[in-house]
Amino acid sequence: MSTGLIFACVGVVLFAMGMAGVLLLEHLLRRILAFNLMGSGAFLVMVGFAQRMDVPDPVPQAMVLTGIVVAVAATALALALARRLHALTGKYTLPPAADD
Amino acid sequence: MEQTRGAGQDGGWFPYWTRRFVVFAVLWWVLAEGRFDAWWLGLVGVALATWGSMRLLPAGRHGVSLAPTLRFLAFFVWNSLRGGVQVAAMALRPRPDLAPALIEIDLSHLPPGTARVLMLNTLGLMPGTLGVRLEESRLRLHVLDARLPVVAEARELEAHIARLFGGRP
Amino acid sequence: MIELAGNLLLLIGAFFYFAGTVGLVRFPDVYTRLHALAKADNLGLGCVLAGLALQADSLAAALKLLLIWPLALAASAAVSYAIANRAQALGVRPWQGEERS
Amino acid sequence: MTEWLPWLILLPLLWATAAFLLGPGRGARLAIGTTAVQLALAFALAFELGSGSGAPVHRVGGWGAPLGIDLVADGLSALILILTQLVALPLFVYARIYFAAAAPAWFWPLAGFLVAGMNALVLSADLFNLYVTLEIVGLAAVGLVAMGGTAGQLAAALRYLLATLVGSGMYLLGVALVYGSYGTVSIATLTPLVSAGAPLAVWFAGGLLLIGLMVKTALFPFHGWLPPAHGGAPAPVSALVSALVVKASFYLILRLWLGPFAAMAEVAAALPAVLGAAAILWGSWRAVRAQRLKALVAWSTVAQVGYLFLIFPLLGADQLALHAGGMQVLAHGLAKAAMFASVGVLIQATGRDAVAGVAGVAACLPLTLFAFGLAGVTLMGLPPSGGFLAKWLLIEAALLRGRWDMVIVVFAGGLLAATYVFRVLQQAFLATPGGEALRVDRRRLATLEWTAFALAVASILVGLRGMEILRLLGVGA
Amino acid sequence: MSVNEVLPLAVIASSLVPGLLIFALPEHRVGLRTTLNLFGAVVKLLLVAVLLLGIAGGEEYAFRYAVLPGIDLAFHADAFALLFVTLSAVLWLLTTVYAIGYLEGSPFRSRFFGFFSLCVTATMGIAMAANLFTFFVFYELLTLATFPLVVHRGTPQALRGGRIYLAYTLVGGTLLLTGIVWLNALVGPADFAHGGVLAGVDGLPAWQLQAIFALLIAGLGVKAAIVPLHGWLPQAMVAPAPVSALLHAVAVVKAGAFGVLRVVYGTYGVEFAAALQLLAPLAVAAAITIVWGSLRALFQDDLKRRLAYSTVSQVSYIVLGAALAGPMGTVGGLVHLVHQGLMKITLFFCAGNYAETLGIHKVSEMDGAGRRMPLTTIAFTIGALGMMGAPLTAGAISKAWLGDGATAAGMDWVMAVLWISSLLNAAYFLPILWRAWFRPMPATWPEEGIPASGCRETAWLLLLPPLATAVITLGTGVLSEWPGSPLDWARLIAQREYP
Amino acid sequence: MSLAVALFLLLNLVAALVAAARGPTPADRMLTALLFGSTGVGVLVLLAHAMALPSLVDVALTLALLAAIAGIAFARRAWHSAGQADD
Amino acid sequence: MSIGLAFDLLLAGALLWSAWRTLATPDIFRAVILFIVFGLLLSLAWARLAAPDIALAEAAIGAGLTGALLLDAIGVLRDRKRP
Repeated sequence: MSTGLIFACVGVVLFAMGMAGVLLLEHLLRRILAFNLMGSGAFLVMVGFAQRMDVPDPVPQAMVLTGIVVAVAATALALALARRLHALTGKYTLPPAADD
Repeated sequence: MEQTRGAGQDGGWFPYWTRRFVVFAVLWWVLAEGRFDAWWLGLVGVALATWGSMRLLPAGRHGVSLAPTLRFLAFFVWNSLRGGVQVAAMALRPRPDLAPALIEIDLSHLPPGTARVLMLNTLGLMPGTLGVRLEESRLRLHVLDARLPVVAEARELEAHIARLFGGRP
Repeated sequence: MIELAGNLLLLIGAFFYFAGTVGLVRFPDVYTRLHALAKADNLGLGCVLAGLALQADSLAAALKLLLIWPLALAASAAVSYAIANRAQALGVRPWQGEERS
Repeated sequence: MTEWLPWLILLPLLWATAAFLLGPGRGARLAIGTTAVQLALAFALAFELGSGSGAPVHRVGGWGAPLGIDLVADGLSALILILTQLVALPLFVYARIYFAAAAPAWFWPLAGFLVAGMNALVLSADLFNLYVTLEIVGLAAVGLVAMGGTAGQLAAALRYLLATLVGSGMYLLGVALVYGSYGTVSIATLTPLVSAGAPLAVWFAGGLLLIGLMVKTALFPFHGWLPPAHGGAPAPVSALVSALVVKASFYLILRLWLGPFAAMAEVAAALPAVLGAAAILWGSWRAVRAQRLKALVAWSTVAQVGYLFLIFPLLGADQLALHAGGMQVLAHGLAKAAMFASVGVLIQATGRDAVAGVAGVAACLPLTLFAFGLAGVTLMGLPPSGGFLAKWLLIEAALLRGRWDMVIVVFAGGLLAATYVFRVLQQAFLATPGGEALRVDRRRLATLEWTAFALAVASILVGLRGMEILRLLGVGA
Repeated sequence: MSVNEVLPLAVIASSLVPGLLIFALPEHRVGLRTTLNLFGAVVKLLLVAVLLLGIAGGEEYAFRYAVLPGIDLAFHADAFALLFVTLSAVLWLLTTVYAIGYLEGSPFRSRFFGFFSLCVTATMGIAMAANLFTFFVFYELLTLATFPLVVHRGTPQALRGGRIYLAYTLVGGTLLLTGIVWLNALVGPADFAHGGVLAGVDGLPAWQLQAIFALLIAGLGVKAAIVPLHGWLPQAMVAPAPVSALLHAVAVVKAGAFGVLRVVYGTYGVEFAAALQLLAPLAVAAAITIVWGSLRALFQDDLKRRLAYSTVSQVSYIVLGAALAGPMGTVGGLVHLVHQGLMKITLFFCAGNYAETLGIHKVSEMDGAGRRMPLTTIAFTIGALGMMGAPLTAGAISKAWLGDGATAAGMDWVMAVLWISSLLNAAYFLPILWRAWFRPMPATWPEEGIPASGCRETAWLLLLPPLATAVITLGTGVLSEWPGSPLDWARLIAQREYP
Repeated sequence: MSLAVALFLLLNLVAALVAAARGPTPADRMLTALLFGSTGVGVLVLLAHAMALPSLVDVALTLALLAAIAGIAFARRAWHSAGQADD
Repeated sequence: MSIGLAFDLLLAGALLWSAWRTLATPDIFRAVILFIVFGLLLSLAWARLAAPDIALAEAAIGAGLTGALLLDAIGVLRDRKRP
């Protein structure tokens, strides 16, 4: 079992955990944390799975670097929104949707 | 070396900023692991760092001389080794035998500012002491074992630092 | 010879790290644990760095490794002071031994 | 010609940045002017493609795959490019007036990034660049939805954000598995590689890509985020995101389905169609029941997205279903923009967002009502609109394959659409509750009315230019 | 583009363009609006005249525009199309005049006349459609354009009527579209042709063709108000009188009936349809509708509702004519398309006059109306007698040809249906006439009001159109053998259909 | 050799993390900051040597700096009560 | 079992454990700290995957910046709670 494969597997589990967290948790900050876990999982798979024969590959690494920047941007946006919502409602949870 | 200290402004043929420049250049060389493939970037960085340091810390007021520095370093390395061994011994003893206490010492012999902060931080790495609070010249310390001669050691450190900053012990 | 010395230093470093961890687990309160971490771990790091510097390919690489130490020390000192300071500001009383508490 | 392909991405980025530097609420004129140029570029691209010079490739900075960024255009992408600029241009004119009173902080920069992201998305040629552009579009859209700043809008934006992030996360994992399996993310390189006998990881990747994009397209069980987000945002924003953003991920599904994953697609074609059918029925039903105008239109988007997914089991050599999909994307984009725009006018005029509130509007805002009605005609799939052609092609494809179930769903959806569209129209013909005429500032609303009307007319005219559109769709496909 | 291509488009544009211009007009520009309306109507009539002369001289007027591969928006002004075009153009002019008078001073006239013109545009498109696709496009356009007219008054009843109208017509449109697309998928795109297009295609499964026929007829039957798809028609009576005239005579039900004829003659071909055993059920449906409509009419007190059920009944004569599968029946059906339009529009004009001038809405309020409004009542009488099939009227011609057709087809039971229907017609029209002419006037009318610009009876603009249509009704009856009469034209078409 | 030491350090790190993260006071969790400053850097330089990836030393340098900043930010901004458990 | 493998497995376990605790722990403050710990462990994992650039980015952006943003957001929460 190579390093790449181990971390690819970890990535898959992380992704699943993170996704479950985003979907199931209530607290917004926690959901944002979960999203980050999910993203990290996908990044690990991207690099780990590509170098499962333990030959470093620069292409997925470059992709992950880009991906991290995107993820941080998304996190920053989510946090900004969550804080505004918190300032207005005093809560870090989403109110029930009123969609009609 | 003693003569050059503070002479930077006079514009002698070995101006003060050259020393900083050399220090930064060596630092860059180390960081670049001895490679020169990005030397122009390093040159720019070193120049900027020198300029910045001259602006932020004008020469003369914080001049540090070499010999006391080396002596201080030796003292420090030896004592941090002692500190590490001591703490390791305490931790690994079958029955941890601690006698913690808070004590206060007076730092009025040291010039305010950098020197006191250095004292505070260094104490954190010395055997048995940990700075908790620095107020004016009063430094509150947490000691692991009040039975050890911590105050004496602190005074010794104070003396080293005072020499480092060119003051009397 | 140098390699042997380097490896020895690595082992010593590992030992100090271990001691620090034991201290973290066994020491009674936040101040004492800070002692353990700040001193033992940093010593461990120093030994490890020295050990690796001995085995480094070039002088520059060795110096770079050694450069980490002061940085880590400064960081460690500053952080442990910050934590201790905050702890006492929040009124955390130092442990005074079982019989006295 | 390919030299100016990057300008379709750079221009919106430039004016977005300029608008950002100019400060909140400014930069409208620049945006409108530049979008007009972009529209011209998009049309020029379409003509170039139509003249048979094949799919152009532009390597940004002269780098090739895998590290460089290739820009590729074919008929489908040209079509989406035209749609994007064609929707954006009138909506920007609309937004300039709509936001005149209370300029929201960053509409123009965000809109610029949205358009840039859309354009980059349709021109991207590899899975990872597509991921990045998809995220840019998604984040810009979330920012736009949140722009109003009320608690409801923020909650809707967060819901939207989390959904879109889950979707793109799944997409990203799929890309990771694809790259790990084949060592490339270029769509063109992948297409011959992936076969029905591919390893399990690739199948898994295909599923992840598909589901992730379905989430972003708000297909039926994943649609929960859409109505509050699209129904809660300011009207120009709703129009922009409803017309364009969900299309971006659908476009991507189509690309993958027709390209690399064609071999696998046959196995799973039933699933999107079933979900699409459910979306049509459920979305339409909720639109029929909706009490707020914008909620009604937003639920209608859920339903209309369903039509797009009906095409998957019908794709085949005769191209009917593909043509239906392309036509529906175009027609719905324009019609939905028109509908949100006209609903925006109705809300501004009546002062509230309620279906019950539009009574008496027929008397004072006939043009807006007309625009709403024309857009509704497209959504219902009545002739001579683009929606009608889409529906015609779809039904024909379904009948050729004996899929009566689909025919029934399509027609049920059309009738439900008629129900919710005419609910609003009927209400508008009623007298106001008090009996007195509604007082509106028609001069202020005139620009809004006319832009909404222009969009609605465009959605009808699409139906008369079917030949050109289908010919364009065929280029490089 | 040659002149022969432009002319059909010009016929459509002659109402489309004024319609769109009228939409943009401010409410108070009465004069300009009237001018545009009448100008459009007159231009259309002139164009139609040109077309009629051309077709009589053997010219071909056709235009086509590809919308999708293989699917064209195609117009072909053949003799059959011109029959419907002429009827609609003439009646449109009269209805426009009537509507101008009827709506004088009421709000939202720009909207009204805009949609009014769109309706006629759609009707022209339906008439000249050269294939089912084009037919459907305009068929749905007609639905959309009539809806605002039905709900024009904006009252809850009007909205309810509009809702029911939409529900029926949109479902009908859906069925029709299904049939059209299915057919298209089966045999590809095909224009209407004499003798049908399907007969020439081999190997088509009969059951599919039968199913498609059922779908098409069901879809068209909604607008043609074939029982049980007729429910919307009486509900739509809430609309203003000119709209009723439009629905019943000029556009909507006619479009349905015309569509049935197009499907039977142009798509399937009479013989092929008969071979598929499609026409007998159609005849039965038509017969049921004829009797049922008349029966229901008998029990309506509301005048316009009685007329509406009468329409349900009468329109199916046209369908019946097609179902008889012979030249005689064809002529009867075709000519009734024109005759029913003329008679029914007369009746609705008159009903509108009664309602506007005297506030009469019910049959039971008609006592003495003939003495108060003699001219209107004379027109009404002519229309009603025509409906009954009284000698010398247009209705008599239709019924005679239909009867002959039934005999020729060997469907004697149809004769019985025609007789029953005529009796029922008499039963629900004669009491009205009796009340109007022979009962004394009441002391006060429900709601009397004479428009400013009128004679003692009512406004000129309201009076002239029914008089004109009444005269034409008489004329077509009396002079039916003249060249150029509807009967003559119908025979010409039938000749081409049965070579 | 260095990899073995790295493994040992990681074990230490994990053990200490578990202890620190378990509490009971927030202060104990604060210690993770310190822990990463020293142990994380140690692991990284050892990995750099073991995997012959000198650029990992740069990561170690950065981590040493960051650990300081993060630790101080922890202490200053996020630690508000001395209670036994968090509120 | 080689040392490298043991290292990887231990790191993997630590990663999963910290991720799980991040999501499962009842206190949000604790969760954020665990998340930062996770980020730092992850940067070790990147180091093991021979991706120093990502390790650096993860340590700086992933753990550092995100952690700071999150702590700031929690600070708001705590500030409001205190009078």
